[in-house]
Amino acid sequence: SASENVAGKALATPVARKLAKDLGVDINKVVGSGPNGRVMKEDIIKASKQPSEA
Amino acid sequence: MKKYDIVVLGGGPGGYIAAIKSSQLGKKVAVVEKDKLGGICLNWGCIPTKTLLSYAKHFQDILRSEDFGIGGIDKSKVYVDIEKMMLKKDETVNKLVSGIHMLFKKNGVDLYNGFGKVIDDHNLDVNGENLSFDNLIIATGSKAYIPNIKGLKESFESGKAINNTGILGLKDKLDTVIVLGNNTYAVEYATFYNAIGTDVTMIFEDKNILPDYDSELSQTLERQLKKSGIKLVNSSDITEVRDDKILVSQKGKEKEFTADKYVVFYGIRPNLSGIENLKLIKDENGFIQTDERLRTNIKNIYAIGDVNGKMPLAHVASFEGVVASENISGIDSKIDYLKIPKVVYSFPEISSVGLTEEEAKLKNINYSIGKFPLSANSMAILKGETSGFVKILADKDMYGEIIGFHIIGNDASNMISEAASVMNLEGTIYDLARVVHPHPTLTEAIVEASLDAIEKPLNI
Amino acid sequence: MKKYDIVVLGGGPGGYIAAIKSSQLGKKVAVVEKDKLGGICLNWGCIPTKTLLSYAKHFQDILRSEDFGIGGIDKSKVYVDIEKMMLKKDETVNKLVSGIHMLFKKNGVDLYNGFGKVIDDHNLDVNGENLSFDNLIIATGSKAYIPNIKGLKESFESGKAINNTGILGLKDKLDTVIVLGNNTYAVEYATFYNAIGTDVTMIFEDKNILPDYDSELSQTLERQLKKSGIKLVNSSDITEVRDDKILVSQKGKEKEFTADKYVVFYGIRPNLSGIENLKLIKDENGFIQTDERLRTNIKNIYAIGDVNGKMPLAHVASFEGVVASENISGIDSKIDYLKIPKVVYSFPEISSVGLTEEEAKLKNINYSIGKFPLSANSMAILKGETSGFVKILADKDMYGEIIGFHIIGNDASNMISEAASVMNLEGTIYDLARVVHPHPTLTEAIVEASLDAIEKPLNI
Ligand SMILES: Cc1cc2nc3c(=O)[nH]c(=O)nc-3n(C[C@H](O)[C@H](O)[C@H](O)COP(=O)(O)OP(=O)(O)OC[C@H]3O[C@@H](n4cnc5c(N)ncnc54)[C@H](O)[C@@H]3O)c2cc1C
Ligand SMILES: Cc1cc2nc3c(=O)[nH]c(=O)nc-3n(C[C@H](O)[C@H](O)[C@H](O)COP(=O)(O)OP(=O)(O)OC[C@H]3O[C@@H](n4cnc5c(N)ncnc54)[C@H](O)[C@@H]3O)c2cc1C
Repeated sequence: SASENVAGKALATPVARKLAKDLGVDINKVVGSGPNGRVMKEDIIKASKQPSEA
Repeated sequence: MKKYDIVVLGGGPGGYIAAIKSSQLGKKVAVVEKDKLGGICLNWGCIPTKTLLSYAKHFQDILRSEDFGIGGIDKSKVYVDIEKMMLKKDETVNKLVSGIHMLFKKNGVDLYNGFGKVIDDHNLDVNGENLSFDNLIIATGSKAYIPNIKGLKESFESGKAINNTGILGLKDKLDTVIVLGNNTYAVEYATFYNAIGTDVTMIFEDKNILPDYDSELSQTLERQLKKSGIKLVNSSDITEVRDDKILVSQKGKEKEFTADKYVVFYGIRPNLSGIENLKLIKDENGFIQTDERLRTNIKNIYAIGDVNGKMPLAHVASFEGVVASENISGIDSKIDYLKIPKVVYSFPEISSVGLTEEEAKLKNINYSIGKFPLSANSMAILKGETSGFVKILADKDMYGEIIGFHIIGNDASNMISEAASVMNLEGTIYDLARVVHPHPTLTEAIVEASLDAIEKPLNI
Repeated sequence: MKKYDIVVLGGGPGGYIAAIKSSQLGKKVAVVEKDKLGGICLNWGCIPTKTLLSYAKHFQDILRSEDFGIGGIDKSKVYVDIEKMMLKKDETVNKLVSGIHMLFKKNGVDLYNGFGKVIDDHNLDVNGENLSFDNLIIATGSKAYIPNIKGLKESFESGKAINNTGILGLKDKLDTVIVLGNNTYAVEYATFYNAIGTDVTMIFEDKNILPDYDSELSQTLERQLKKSGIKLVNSSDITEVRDDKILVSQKGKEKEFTADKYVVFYGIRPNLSGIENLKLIKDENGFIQTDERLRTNIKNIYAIGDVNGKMPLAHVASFEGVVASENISGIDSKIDYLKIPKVVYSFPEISSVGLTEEEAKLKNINYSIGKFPLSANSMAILKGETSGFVKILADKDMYGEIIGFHIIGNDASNMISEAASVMNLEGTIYDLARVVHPHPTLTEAIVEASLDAIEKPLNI
């Protein structure tokens, strides 16, 4: 159910946003598992453990 | 001469919070207040009205105590003792006002009791003493607006017409009142008088009783007020106000109304006395122009609360006080009025944050609507207070972000905070639809309304 | 033989919602219910207790009506009419139960009234009829747990000991009751009886009255209950329950207590009759083991609500019903119990979501605490209900994410939904501290508590 990314602003929680910044994850490339595709904390943690696919 | 980092002119909910926050941020602060700390809100506004409404609600509940299986009350004997209510109300007010005095001591805020006259951009005079300041926060509040209706001024002078201050001085129950105006405080006082058994007629020019609210809520409230016995005379021009009667022209028909007192609420105008020397930019009604950081056109001067006319409410004044203090202290911060809730403490209550449906239409937003009636909510049913609904507007082009939230119903005042939090977190109806709410609570209606916006509610 | 996509066994808040949701998702669904739709919650649990508590609160408010400036009530004459209360309560229950029948019709859910006996993984028998199913949702709920205390069983048989079903059958006011147990329902019924004027003694083994809640809340509630006249006998072993008295050993001392009735709540055990043929994995108390998608060890069988023992509450059962239905329909969805609120409808109420401080300590979380007492909240003061506080726990190592939210106070039940929403959105105390809440409301205490966790509250 992940929505299209609107206007370059990912749908994410406040914690996910901060975590993405600190862990160097590009939040726009993360598929969110939350409601309507919202990127959650866990999604960022998972993404940070995976080798980045450019 | 005393020197301060910040002088705050006015000790209402805007000024007193600005002073405490500034002091917490390490500034040397003084508050100049000519009257009582707490301003209109604590002394003649929010707290008195909500106290009286809370008592009136109890009175109403007592009258239906049989519905709760409670016996032994002779309804014909139960009465409202206005004098006692006012004394109890005073106790509450005094407690809160003395609370602010304590907060000032605790936070090291200097209080000057007297009329503050601003001399120039860096000096103010109070009781003959000069206070110099780096920054000034104007928090002088507002006064009632009295429109140019024939006889209205005279009626105030004779004591026939009254508003919030006059009402609080009354010692007896009124048999009949006419309420002039259509806004929150007109509705709240109409609710109060009606609830304690006074015969109430509301007369106003517009069609809607609450033109600033979503029209569906305004209309629902109108039906409720009528049902509870209030007479509504809308779309009416008031031709003349006399002590013996009010002359009205409604759709070409001339009518007359009479009552013990006229309760008058026509909105507010800024309170500008004391700041005449400042070259501030104001709007056509005199409200001081401010930006989202509460800055005026003068670099070191801020204006918060009713005096800027943005959203004349106590919690707005207080938060503007926080924002102004932060900006003065070098913390960049802003206010977003579209995420601040407002409440009407009528029976049932109304609360709202963000856009009304009419506004969303005007802005051409591609919105979806979710609605759920309290008549299908268990807690509302078991309390026997089922009138009202939750209405949510979501922006379809922005993941379903919630852009408007409107509640009419018992306890709508407390329920709207959840909406405000969700909207500040840029939450969507999809998020809200997945939040498990405790059973049985009124707030379950919020989830159902969200589900309605997406697909289907479960319990209707 | 009838064939269904999904058969739901049990029509309580778990089962009936699972059925409606499944039907909304396009499935052919049947519910098998041996008794009344709505299960324990509507008929003998949530709704009856909350209705009675709401009536009892009104009774209490009537007794202090002088504080609201209301006269003409002879307190010595006001009384509670239990029979009438029960009739009024029945009206509410019947309305809600018939509401579910309507929802079933509207959503095309087939209802079988009878005992359901599961034959195997794909077949069930009800009233001699065979229903075959692709998926089964077990929602058979729970029954009261009666521990092995000498004489307790006999006391239930003689009618001296009662629980939620027995209480609802009473027609007269009791002069004295002993409440056995320390949990939500023990506290709620103690609150009810105390409020209507019954002499109440609570006897329990533990030290704390609500061991599942943050101990600060449990202790505050204990003080409140004592203040309102309830006798608390904690840390006590019950040696024997007799019809004439209860024998207790408290810290080595032998004591005796006597009362008109014993109200007994010792928690629950799963209701497993009808599903004996299934080889389900259960825990030591018999609760069916489920994962976060509500799947049991049998692929096409789900278990929701009290029968899985996870968090035996109506709103949990209902949401589990939604999650199970979604997973069956191919929508991947999960439940997170740490973000679901729970409520005790005592006077004052308690509500909570997430971790208690004790749990945060055990988990070695680097947390900060924010707290704010209702005695400094204007709405609490004007309503004369100032006992209680808001307590927030935030994870310092996770940007201040809120991990625990605890409220004790009037209307805590409605206030906790905001916390649940914020936590589901992974909001932080920094977010919450910037949300403007309407004045005057109880929810302002939430902002102040958040500020307390970060730096300093404004109004204390
Ligand atoms: C009947 C009524 C009910 C209301 N109910 C609510 C409600 O429930 N919730 C809500 O949010 N809002 C409510 N309001 C609105 C609320 O009262 C105002 O928005 C709020 O008081 C504005 O705060 P303020 O600090 O800007 O101004 P004020 O509260 O007006 O305070 C301004 C202060 O400045 C002082 N002052 C002014 N000029 C000078 C000077 N030159 N020298 C010294 N002192 C000066 C005044 O004496 C006053 O104390 C209500 C208003 C009314 C009339
Ligand atoms: C006094 C009390 C107060 C409570 N208050 C609250 C509250 O305020 N809020 C809250 O959230 N929770 C409350 N609860 C808990 C709540 O009632 C339960 O969590 C909820 O009812 C569980 O729902 P359920 O669907 O799992 O089971 P149940 O409600 O127990 O429903 C199970 C249904 O299955 C039927 N059934 C069982 N086996 C079969 C079979 N073999 N064939 C046919 N039918 C069968 C039963 O007849 C029953 O109707 C309260 C409980 C009690 C005792």
